[in-house]
Formats: sequence, structure tokens, C-alpha cells
Amino acid sequence: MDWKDYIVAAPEIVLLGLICLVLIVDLFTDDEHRVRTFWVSILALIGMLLVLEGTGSATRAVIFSGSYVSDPLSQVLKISAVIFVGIAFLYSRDYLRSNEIHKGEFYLIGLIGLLGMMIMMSANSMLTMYLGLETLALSLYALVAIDRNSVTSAEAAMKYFVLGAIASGCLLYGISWVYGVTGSLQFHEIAAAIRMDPTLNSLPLWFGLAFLIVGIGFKFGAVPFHMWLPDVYQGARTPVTLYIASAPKLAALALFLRILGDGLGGLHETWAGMILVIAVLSLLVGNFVAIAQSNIKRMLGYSTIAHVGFILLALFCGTEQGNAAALFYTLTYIVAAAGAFGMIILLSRRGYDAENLVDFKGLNARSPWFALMMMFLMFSMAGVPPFVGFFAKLNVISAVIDSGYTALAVLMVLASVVGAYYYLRVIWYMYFEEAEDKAVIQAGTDTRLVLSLNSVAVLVLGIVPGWLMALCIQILG
Amino acid sequence: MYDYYLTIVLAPLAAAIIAGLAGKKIGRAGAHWVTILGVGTSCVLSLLVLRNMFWGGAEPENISVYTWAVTDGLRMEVGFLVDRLTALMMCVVTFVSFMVHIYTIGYMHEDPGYQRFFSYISLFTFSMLMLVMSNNFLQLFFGWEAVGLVSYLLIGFWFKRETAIFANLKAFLVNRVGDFGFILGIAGVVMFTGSLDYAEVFASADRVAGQSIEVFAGTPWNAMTVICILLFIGAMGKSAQAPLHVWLPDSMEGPTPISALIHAATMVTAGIFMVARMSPLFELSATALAVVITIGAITAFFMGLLGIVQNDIKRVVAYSTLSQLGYMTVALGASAYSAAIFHLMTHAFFKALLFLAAGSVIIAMHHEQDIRKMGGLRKYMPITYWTALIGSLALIGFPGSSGFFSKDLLIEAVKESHWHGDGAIYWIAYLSVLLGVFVTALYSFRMFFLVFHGEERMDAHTKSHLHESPWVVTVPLIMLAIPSAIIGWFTVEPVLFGGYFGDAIVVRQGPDVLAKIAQEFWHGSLALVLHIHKSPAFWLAAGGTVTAWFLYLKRPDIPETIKNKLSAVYTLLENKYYFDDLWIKGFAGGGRAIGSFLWQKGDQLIIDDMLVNGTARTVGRLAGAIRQIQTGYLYTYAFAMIIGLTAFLGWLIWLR
Amino acid sequence: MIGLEHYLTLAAMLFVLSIAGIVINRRNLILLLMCIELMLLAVNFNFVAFSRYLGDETGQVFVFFILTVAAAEAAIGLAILVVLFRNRRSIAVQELNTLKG
Amino acid sequence: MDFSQHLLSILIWLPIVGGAALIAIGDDNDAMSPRAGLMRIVALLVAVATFLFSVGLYIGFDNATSGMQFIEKQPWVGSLNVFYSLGVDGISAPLILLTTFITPLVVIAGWNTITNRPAQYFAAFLILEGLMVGVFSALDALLFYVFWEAMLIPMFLIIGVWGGKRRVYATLKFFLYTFLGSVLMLVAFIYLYGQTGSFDLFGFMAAPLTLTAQKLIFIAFLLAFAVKVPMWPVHTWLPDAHVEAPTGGSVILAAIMLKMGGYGFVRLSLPIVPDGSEYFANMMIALSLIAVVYIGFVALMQKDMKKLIAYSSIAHMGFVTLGFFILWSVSGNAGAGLGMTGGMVQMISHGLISGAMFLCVGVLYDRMHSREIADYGGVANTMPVFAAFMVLFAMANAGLPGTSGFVGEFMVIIASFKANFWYAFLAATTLILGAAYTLWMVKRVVYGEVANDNVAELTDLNAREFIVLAILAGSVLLVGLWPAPLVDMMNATIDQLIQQVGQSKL
Repeated sequence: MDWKDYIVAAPEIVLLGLICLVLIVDLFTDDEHRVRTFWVSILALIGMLLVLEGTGSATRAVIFSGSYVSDPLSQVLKISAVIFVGIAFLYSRDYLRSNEIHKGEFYLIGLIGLLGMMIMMSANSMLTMYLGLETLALSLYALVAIDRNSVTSAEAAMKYFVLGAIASGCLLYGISWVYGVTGSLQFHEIAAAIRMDPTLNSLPLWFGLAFLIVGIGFKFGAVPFHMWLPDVYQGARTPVTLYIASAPKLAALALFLRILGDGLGGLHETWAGMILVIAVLSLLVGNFVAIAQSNIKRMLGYSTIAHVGFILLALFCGTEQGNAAALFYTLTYIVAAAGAFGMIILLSRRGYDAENLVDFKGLNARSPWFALMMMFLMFSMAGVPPFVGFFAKLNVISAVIDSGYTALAVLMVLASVVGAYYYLRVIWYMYFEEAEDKAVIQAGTDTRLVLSLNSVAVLVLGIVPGWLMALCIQILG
Repeated sequence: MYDYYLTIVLAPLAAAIIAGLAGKKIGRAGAHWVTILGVGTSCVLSLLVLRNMFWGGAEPENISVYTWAVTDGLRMEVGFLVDRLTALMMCVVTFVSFMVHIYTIGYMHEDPGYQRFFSYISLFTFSMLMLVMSNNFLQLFFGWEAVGLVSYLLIGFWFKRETAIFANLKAFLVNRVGDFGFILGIAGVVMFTGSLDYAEVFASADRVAGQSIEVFAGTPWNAMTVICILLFIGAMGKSAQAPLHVWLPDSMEGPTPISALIHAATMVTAGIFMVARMSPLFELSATALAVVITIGAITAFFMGLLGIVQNDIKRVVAYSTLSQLGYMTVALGASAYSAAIFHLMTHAFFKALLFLAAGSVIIAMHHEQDIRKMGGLRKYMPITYWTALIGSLALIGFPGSSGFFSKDLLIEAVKESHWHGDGAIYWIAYLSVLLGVFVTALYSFRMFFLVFHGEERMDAHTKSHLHESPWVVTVPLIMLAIPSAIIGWFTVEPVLFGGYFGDAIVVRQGPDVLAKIAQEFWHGSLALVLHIHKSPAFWLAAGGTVTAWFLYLKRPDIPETIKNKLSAVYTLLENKYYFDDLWIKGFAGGGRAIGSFLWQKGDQLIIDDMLVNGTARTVGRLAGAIRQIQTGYLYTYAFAMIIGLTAFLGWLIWLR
Repeated sequence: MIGLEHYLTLAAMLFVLSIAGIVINRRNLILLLMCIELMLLAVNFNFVAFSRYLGDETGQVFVFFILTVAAAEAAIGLAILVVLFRNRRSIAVQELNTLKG
Repeated sequence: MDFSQHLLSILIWLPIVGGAALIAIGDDNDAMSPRAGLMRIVALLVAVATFLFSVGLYIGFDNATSGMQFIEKQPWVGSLNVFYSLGVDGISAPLILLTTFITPLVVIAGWNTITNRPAQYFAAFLILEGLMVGVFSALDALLFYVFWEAMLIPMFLIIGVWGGKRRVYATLKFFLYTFLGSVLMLVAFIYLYGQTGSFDLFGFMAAPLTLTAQKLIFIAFLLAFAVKVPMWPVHTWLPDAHVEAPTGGSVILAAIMLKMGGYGFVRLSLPIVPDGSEYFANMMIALSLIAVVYIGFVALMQKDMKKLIAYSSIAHMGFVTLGFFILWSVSGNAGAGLGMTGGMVQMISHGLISGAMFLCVGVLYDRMHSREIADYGGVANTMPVFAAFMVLFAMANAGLPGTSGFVGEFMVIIASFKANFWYAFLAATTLILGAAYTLWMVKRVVYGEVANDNVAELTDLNAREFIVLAILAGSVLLVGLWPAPLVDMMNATIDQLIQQVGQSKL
């Protein structure tokens, strides 16, 4: 154990330091200058990017006696996580300010959550994973409840907390069984143990596995562990929803890849069945129920569930191609989701959340540009070419077909046809209907700019998706 | 000659385009001059061509103008086959058309659509020429449909009249029924010969006759029979043979010059021409010819009967046209093609004449067409009177008139043609053409007497304005009267017995009846006229005329009593054997019923409402149902997770 | 002689008990928090039992972490509870259903 | 630079970039403003420029070779081995020409009848044009699919934004129907990709496939293409879409989008799964004949002009599929090739005629804002010139020789007679039915006494409308009187295709 280890683990350590810095800065700023906290946090994130860039290495480095790993996967996941958190902050500032909940805690807790995610992404043992998970989870509970005066936020937070606690309880219980059977907490040691002694691959281990999957499924929001997701998406204030909808999905992906991939990859044929079931259920429930929604945040919540179904189906294959597809899907989906919630924030203003579908009526008349942007996002989510969402689905489907599940692929495309309906409905409201709320859109130039970039990204990525796919394959190969 | 042919065809087309597109600019006079010039040109050139054929002994020419398309080994070309048959038709068409153009100046001079009308009739001349001059089936079909189009436009020329636009739709659709068969026939030709070109098709005709096709599985039919019958269905449409005749009487809604040109002289004879042109094919199928002769006989006799009860002057002539077309068809069926064509020619002249005369009367009567409101016109319009008389005599076959030669020899040919056997077909054909003569005389002179003789039944106002028509009307009458009267004398011998048509018409089936007649008792036109008393047809015609005179001049009260006595027969004739009802109520109505059924039940109810929107509804309901699971209660959520967990555990235990 | 399986069974029973508590209880949110604690304790039981059985301390180390996290969790839970109570003057589980569908 | 190297790319991207530019500049929702005027000019210029380039395509096209021409190939998505590869042969080139020919007319037709956001309207059409050209020229299955699906977006908006009363229902129906159809095609593509390791269409054609696989792939393709064509019984989206779409939308929809289906059958189904196609050939023939007869009767009873024309489109497209799928029932000369050529010619001709018919209805609709046949009558009295055009196109629609409508039907009927007398018999009923529904409509709309005051106030065609209709009339007659140039373009490719389809893959 030498000092080099600390360089490898530098991102987390630096982030921790920066968090303390932000905390202090926030401490010494009064409410009207709260924006300073924002800028400092943004600077902190930029700093993080530099650090990650500096410490990033193509090779795999396992440190802290095997409980921390740094490899291309963690590198990419961390960089994207940082970027998405930054985007979330950028979108949120004006909204928070105009709704008098512009507290430093938002950025602070957000950064702590980021720390949790980064720890998860680099976790190489059950213990590290658990700590990262809890760091993230606890900060998310707090974020959801950040608006002290909102009934729904509080309710959402409570539900999220209780269910989250149950989930992590299950996860822990599962971990304890895995530990008991394999006698280790480190992923590659677990894998090795299973490889050494095939007799381990039996009911006791599976028993633990089931509990693990409950925890993982909850993190993803997969049916039937999804119930918290729509409520939280709807109940939390939009910036928080945006935060939850974006980066944590990457953490969940890391959770899956590390535990079920690195750790229990040997049990693939056992967990594949369970993953398949929850994935298909998510696909169907998400797409169907989203149709019945009138609140767009809730609708996007259900659409998230449907997308999770796709991601899990990619992971279900257990092949490198499948994992790469899942990574690509998650990254591109988050881009679209961030844009969509950003759009909701854009349309909201003091004391008014534009969170109902009808608030999008006649957007084309109010702002043709942003209507166009929203259309890009919706078509991307619906998986219509040439937007990136199509290539995401393409990768997953082709991974599934390569694993020999053509019928499953048919089911997937049919489900996405059903899904197309509710995305189209947003476009229909924006373009085919008269505006009910004619207020002019008030948002800072930087927000508009970022939002436009974000939305154009789904088109650009759709036209040149090659490099990103190649990257995903390379880091998971 | 190539340039001649091209000019003959293109002159009327050019004229039509100019008059049609630039009608406003060139004005009324401009319109009729340019079109008359065009048609005149092609008329003169056609006569030259005919002369070359007739006296110059020019050989038939088969020229390809341009290649329409070639694919998969099938050449589709546009070209001319000009032999003697064609030449004759070209002259008939252009001459009558020429006359009608001139006549129109007088007949339509008040009409706002003057230019349009001239453009249409020139266009018709072009289409008809394309039809008769074609050297392949494709172009034949083009002309076939093109004349149908112009006929459609002209019947509906007065498009404000509900009756007119009903008639033209009816005409087009009934013709399409014929074309339906026709195009299938062409398809059959291509299937068995792999070519559309007359020459090639005729060359391989024998080979085709050997083959058979199974229209109904298990019952092979002779390919040639199938093809010929299909083609003949086309002819039935164009030449208004029962039961596809229903459109012709209604087509009288069009202006009279049209009735003369299209619905008497030329277009309706296209079917006759086509069958004659296809004689090398028809000759190979006795069955087909039997069908032809039967249909023709029915048309000839029964359509004639209808003429007797009509009171609209034009409709009387129209039914006589139907009946005469029946005569021609019978001749075809008896493979006396020359006779058919010969009758076609004479008929073109005298029937056009009759129609134009009728038109002249109609002008004088201020567009009153009911013959019961006429009478005694003789002294007001002498020229019309005499020309009409010539026309009527020719129609009933008065000795020496053109109609006499054509019809008398036609009947003779039918009488002599025994090769269909001496059974029913023979007697149906022979008797109907024979008795038809009586009927023809009866209705022709009924009309003639009612119009020109007897008391003057028109109202005072009309009477005060009665006068002879202007020269543009009368000149064509005279010009047509001349051939109607005399052309028979010097054309009958070469056309019927001189083998004028050469290879254009092939007769293989049994003994060539005309040849037979020629050797047995043909001693020249004069002899035929002198020995007239031997022919039953003559006495029948005379009888008919006398009857007409007795019934409608001597004792006008008798027809009423007859009508009352034979009311059943009368109503049958009044309703034209209920054929119109069959077509309009039966087929048209039935089609509409099927249509609305398929639309409302099939498309809207089953496919759209049940399947398409049904699926959407189901998805919606499902969404609403699943949504209920999300009760909002923490313990439900937790419970769901536990369910999932236990499901996993249960599955794993089962897996073990 | 009390063996591993007894401990595991006990832990399992505790776990099920806690879950049952969460699912059945419709009155008081506080009870939920307690059930959660119970669940974590069940897990701790497992860990200790296993680590003793395997003769390897990491399990026990894990237990310490769990205890710490549990404390933090409880703190946040109670905080949220307070917020909730401030807003709706009630902490009854069955009234907590404005978000649904 | 030498255009011919990138001609197809130009044809695809020029309109798309133009459309994007229009959107970027945007318009101040006021049709009369000079800015909107500028938009129109730009749109027209782009459309015309595209057409001129496509003329270059026609000139440079070599009728003799059956292979692909104007080929372009760049790697696109390396990890999936997808290529940006374009090329045209005798089947796609005429369709591309049709596309670039119709689009400018549509732009002119919408000139000042579109008052709501003209720039977006024209942009949508330009982008649509580019995408459609892309579909016809793509040689890589994935590229094909991308264009194929992307095409739905502008059409979805065109119907939804500028459509009639029930536009939302119609456009959603259109989108979901076609989307549902095409996603299965995607699955088939990916399956084939798994077999061949690339999305290259020729790779697909060369791939050996079991009969079962071929059947399944054929069904997947069938859903995609049958919906587009559309074939009975998946046709019901078309009447709704047509009725609600703005004139331009209907024109593009009928003239080009329907051809995608037919094109798909020729380009994908037949060569990729010949045995599967043969297996289902009789079913396809049956469906085609149902389309001709059943839909013919349905069209007879329509009260809405656009619906009537929409149904007649379905009936006419029945000839296309019939012509393609009698391939196995005929042999020797004037058989398969004739049917195939007939089908292709029918597609082009239907593009011209149905487009013209919809434009005619549009002319009336702009004046009276009604598509109900009952609201009209005696239009010829007040609009003689228009009446002339209407009758001409009606006759073309009824398949009158001398108009383009005849060529395809003639060839297909002749070919199908060879296959089976009853095929030809049923197909030929279109002579009667087609004439019946078209001319009955003409009778009720164009002829007769002036029906009511609105009709009495109608004004005849203005210069703009006249130009559009005149151009179409000219082309309809040209193709009708001299189809040789068109047919010669196709012959080589079609012969080669038939011979390729003839070889079983088993």
C-alpha cells in the first residue's frame, strides 16, 4: 500500500476536498449571492474533469487491497457522470432561484451524490459498493425533500426513503449470503471462488443472488421494484428529478456490471432468467402505463422504466456486445432525458411548474426553436432515426438477436411502437394544438444555449454514432 | 405514300388541337375553317389512296411509324397497315366527316361551344383513322378507346343537360364492358402468338387454332374460339349489339351531326370493321362465328321492332342503325365479310344522310324532335324532303339504291351460307334478316310519312317560322344523297365479287358464300335489279311501305286500336325489352350496393373500427388497468417488491 | 450445540419479520423506520455468523460500516419525517397517497 | 468539380440542407410578409435546382447496364459495419426522377395557399424530398431504414399541422400504422446482418437462407411494404391520411410515398428472399386482385373526392403488386418481364396521375373549402379550363390509352392473362370499375347545371395552378404516347432481376 494508490484514487479524494470547499463558500454567502455557490460548484466539476483527465489510464489498476478499481469503464462513467451533474446544475439555477429554493445544499448534496456514484463506479468489493450506494441514496433522499414546503416532495421523499431502505436491506442480505458462500467480498475473488469450486454454484448462492437482484432492480427502477420511480419523478422538484433521472442511472449500470458481471458472471445462466423477467415486465408496464399519464414528469418516469427494460435486456445477454449496447443506451438515453427535463424547467417559471402535458400545447407558436428541440428529444426517445435513440435500440436489438432471442427482439420493437404513441402525443400538443399558456419563455442565455446543444446532440450523435459505439465496445472489450 | 398516310392522320389532329386550344383566338370562323381544311385534306388524300389501290393497283403497305415500347420480347409499335379494306374505310370516314363538318356550321351556329365542337369532331376523325389504319392491336385499342372518349365528350356536349351527361356516362361504361372483353382478347392473342402485330399474329393463326386453353379447370377450349369471342365482345360494345346496345339510343342526346358521324356512319361500325380485319382469326373458329351470327340476328330483328314504337325522330333512326348493324354482324357471322363491309359503306352514306335530314327537320322545328308534332313538312323544306326520301329508300333497299345492293346480297349471302348447319342458327339468322326488311320498311316510312306528309300537327308559332335550312345544311344532304342513290351500281361488283379486298379478308370456312353467289347467279347490277321480283326481300319491303302508308296516312286511327289490342307487346317494346332496367337497376345499382356494403361493413366496421381502432382501444384500457396497481400506498409498493423477491426465490428453488 | 444454520434461520426470521412489519403496518411511519433498523440487524446477524464460521474478519468490519450507515439513514429518515409532519400534520402511512396512478 | 461522383449525395442533401436553412431562418407566422415571400422563393429555387441535378442523373444514366450506377460508398458506422453507400439502377432511377419532378410542383401548388408558417411547410417538403431520394438510392440496409423511417417525421408534421379537422387522428394513424409495419423490417435486417456480418444489400441478396427463415423475413418485409403500398387489408390509414392532409401532402403521399412499398418489394423482398416470395406469391396475387376489385367497388361509393382518389390509388397500386408477383406463374416472352415492367410503369404513371388528381381537388378546395362531391356540380360552367384538365386526368385515371394510366395496366393485364385467365379477368374489371368511379365523380362535380351559388362564384385557374396542371398533363400524355424512354431505362435491370429471382437460394 503506497502513495501511488492515492493518485489512482485521486478523483474521489479531490472531489471530497472540493465538496468541503463548496461547503465553506456556501457558509459565507448570503442568500442573494447564493449564485456564487453555483459557480463554485461548476468550477469544482470542471476541476473534476481535469483531474479525471489527468489520472485516467487505459490500464486496469486495483488498489486499496482490492477494494477499489480504476479502469476505462470507471473512467468513462465518471466523466459522463460529472458532465451530467454539471448539466443538471446549469438547468436548475434559474428555476431554483425563481422558486425561492435556491439553497447551497442543492449543489452540495448534488456533489456528494456524485461522490457516491464515483465510488460505486470504482468499487471492486461489496463493501465499497455498499458505501457508494448509500452515499448516493442518502443524498438523493435529501435532495427529493429539499423543498421544505412542498407536500408532494415530502411524500415522495418518504416513499423513496422507505423503499430505498428496504432495497439496500435486501442488497445487504444478499451480500451477506454471497460472502458466506464464497468467503469473500471482492468481486474477482468471488468470481475466482466460483470458478475454483463449481459446487458453490448452487441454491445458497442463488438465494443471495435473488436478494442482490432486488437491490439492483430497485436502483434501476425495474418492474416490480419500480413503484417509487413515478412518484419520486413527479413529487420531486423538476431539477431534482432531472438529477435523479440522469447520472444515477450510470451508477446503477456500474452496480450491475460490477456485481453481476465482474463478481457473479459465473452465474449468468442463473441470473439471466430473473433479469429477463423484470426487463420484459419493465418494457411492457413502462410503455403501457405511460400512455395513461397526463403529467409529463410522471410520463417520463414510466418511459424511463421502459428504457430500463431495454438496458436490462442488453445486460441480460451477458455478452460484451450486450454490455456495450447497454452502456451506449444508458449514455444516450440520459442525454435525451436531461434535455426533456431541461425543457420542462425551461417552460416553468415563478410559482408555476409546466409539468402537465397540456402545458406543451402550441409550443411551436410560442417558440418554434424549442419546439423543434423537444421534437428531437421525443423522436430520439421513441427510437426513430436519424436520432441517436434509434441506434441505441438498434444495438440492443442486435445484441439480443445475436444471442439468439429473435422473438424477444420482435416483442421489443412492438413495445416501442406502443411507446411511440405517448412521445408523439407531446409533439402533437406542441405542433397541432393552440397554446393555452401564452407566456413568453424566460430563461438565461446559458440555459438556452446548453439546452439547444443538448438537444442537437441527439441529432448529431444520431448522424455520427460510430465513435461512441466504438468507445463503448472498446472499454467493455 | 408514307407522307400521305401521316398527313391523313395528323391533319385532323392538328386542326383539332388548334381549334381546341386556340379556339378563343381564332374565333368561330377560324375554328371551322381550320378543321374543315384539316379534314378536307385527309379526305382528298384518302380518295387518292383509294384510287391508287383501286385503279393504280397499289400493293398493301405495312409501315411502322415509331416504337411505342419494347420489353421482354414484346414489341409495341405504332404503325399503319394500308390495304384496300383500310383505304375504303378511310374514304368513308373522312368523306362523311367532311360533310358533317360543313353541315355543323349551319347546325351549331348559335351554340356557344362552337369551337369546342369542331375541335371534338376533328379529334374524332383522327382517332377513327388511327383505328382503321392501325397495323397492330395496341394501336387498334388506342383508336378504339379514343373514339369512345370523343363519343363520351360529344354525347355530353351539352353538359348542362342531366339526360346528356347521364347518357354519356352510360355510353362510356357500356363500351368499357365491351373493351373489357376486347383487352382480354388482345391479351389472349399475345399469350398465344407473342406479338401484337397483325401480320405476325395472322401468320401464326393456324398454330394458335391447334392449341387450347383451360378457362375453367378441366375443360380445355380452343384457344382461337376464346380469343375470337373475347374480341367480339369488344365489337358488341362498340357496334351496339344486344345486349350491349343500350347506350346507342341514349347517345342521341348529343347534337345531331354527332349522331350522324359517330353513332351511325363510323364509330359504331368499328366493331364490324374489326371483325372483318380479324377474319383470318375468326375464320378458324366456327363456334365464334356462330356466336357472331346469332347475336347479329337477334339485334337485327328485335332492335328493328323497337323502331316502330319510337316517337323521337332521332331515336327511330337510332334503332334502325342498331338493326342495320345487326345485319352487318350477321354477314360477318356468315363469313360474308365483304358483304358486311359493303353494307357498312352504303349504310354510312344513307344513314348519315337520314340523320342530317332529321337534323335539318329539327332545326326547322326549333329542336322539337317528336314526330307526332310534325307532318306535312314536304312543302316547306323540299330539299330535305327529297334527300330524306332517297335515304329512306336506300335504307329499305329500294331497287337500284345503294342499300338495295348491299342488303339484298347480304340476305342472299346469309341464305346461301349453310356451313353453320341447317339448324336453328341458320333459320334464326335467315328469317330475322328477311323479316327485318319488312320491319325496316315499316318504321322508316312510318317516320317519313309522319314527318313529311299528312296533316301539320305542329303549333302555329313553329309553323310560321318553317323554312328550308341554309345551304351549309342542304349541300351536305345532297352530297350524301348522291352516293346513297347510286354508289351501289358500280361498286357492288368489284367489292363483293371482284375480290377487291384481296388478302385483306380471308375466307376459309366452308365454301365462300359470295364466291358461290358470284358463280351461281351474278349477272351484273342491272340483272339483279331486273330480276328483283324473284327476291322475297323486295316484296317484304314493299309490304312494309304499304303498311306504313295504310296505317299512318290512310287510317291513322288503326295504330291506336292495335296498341290497345296488343298492349302487352306494346309495353314490352315501349320498355325496350327492359334492357335499360337490367343495366341501370341491375348492374349499376347492384354495383353501388356492393360498394357501400364493402365500404361500410368491410372497411369501416371490421378493418378500421374492430381491428385498427380496436387495438388502440385495447391498449388504452390495458394502460388504465395496469395503472391501478400504482395505488400510492407505501405498503403496496413494498408488497410488490416482496412479491418479486418471493417469485425469484420460488423460481430458483424450482430451478434446483 | 448451536450451529451456523441456527443463526441464519434467526436472521432470516428477523428479516421476514421486518418486511412483514413494513407491509402490514398502515398507521405509523416511525414503525417503518424501526422495521428498517430490524432488517439491517438481521443482515448484521448474518455477517457476524458467516465471518465467525469462515474465520475471516471482513464480515465483522462490514457490520461496523452497516451500523454507521444505519445511523445516518435513520437520521435522514427522521428528518424527512419531520418535513412531512410539518406539511400535513400526520404521519399515517395510509394517508400518504397523493402521488399515484 | 465532377458532380457525377456525388450526384446522388447532392440530390439527397441539397434539399435537406435547404429545408434546414428554412427552419433555421424561421418565419414570422405571416404568409404575406416579405420574409415569407423570400422563403417561398428559396424553397422553389432549391426544389428546381434539385430537379435540374436529377436531369443530370437521367442524362448520365446508362440504359445498357443492369448494375448499379453513380455508386458512392463511405464507411459510416464502423462498429456495425454500416456503409453510406448509394447507387441507382433502372428500378430506382425513374422513381428518383419522379420524386424530384413532383416536389417543385408541390412547392408551387402550396405557394400562397399555405398561410400558417409557410417556411416550416416548405422546409418539411424539401427535407422529405431528400429523404425519399435517399430511400430510393440507399444500397445499405441500415441507411435505407434510416431514410425510410425519418421520412415519417416530416409527413407526420405535414398532415398534423396543415391538415383538416380530424388531422390528429389521421396523422397518428398514419405514423403508428407505418411505424408498426417497418419495425419488423428492422428486425429482419438485423437478423440478416447477423447472417452476413454487414448491412450491404447485395450481401443480403447473396446470403443463403433456409426456407423458414425466408418465409419469416418475407412476412417482416411484407408488413412494412404492404402498409406503405398499401395493400388490402392494411390500407385503411390511407383514406384518412389523404383526406386530412393538405393538398401538397396528399400529392407527395400518393405520388411517391406509396411507391416506397412497391420499390421495397422489388429491391428487397424479391431478390433477398426469392423462395419466400415464391411461397407467398399466390397470396400476394390474391391480395392484389382484392385490392383491384374490392377497393374498386368501395371507391364507387365515396362521397369525399379525396377519399375516392385515395381508394382509387389503392386499386391502382394493386396492379403494381400483381405485376410483380405473377413472376412465377408465367414463362417465356411477354410474361414475367412484362408484368414487372408494367408494375414499375404503373408506379410512375400513378405518381403523375394521382398527384394531378389531388391537385385538382386542391384547386377546388382552395376555392370552396369543401371536398364533398355533393357540394359541387356544374363546375365546368364557371371553370372551363379546369374542367378540361379534370376530365383529362380522370380519363388517365380510368386508364385511357394515350395517357400514362394505360401503359402499366395494359402490360400487367397481358402478362397476367398468361399466368391465369382469371387473374387477367379480375384485373381487367378495373376498366369498368375505374371508369365508373372516376367518371361518375366527374359527372357529379364537373358536369351539370351550376349546383349552387358558391359554384357560380368560382373563378377559373390562375396562372400558377395552370402551369402546374399543364406540366402534369404534358407528362401524363408523353408517357402515355411514348413510354419507350421510360421502359428502356428499366429493361436491363428488370431482366437481370428476374433472372436473379429465378435462382433459388435453398
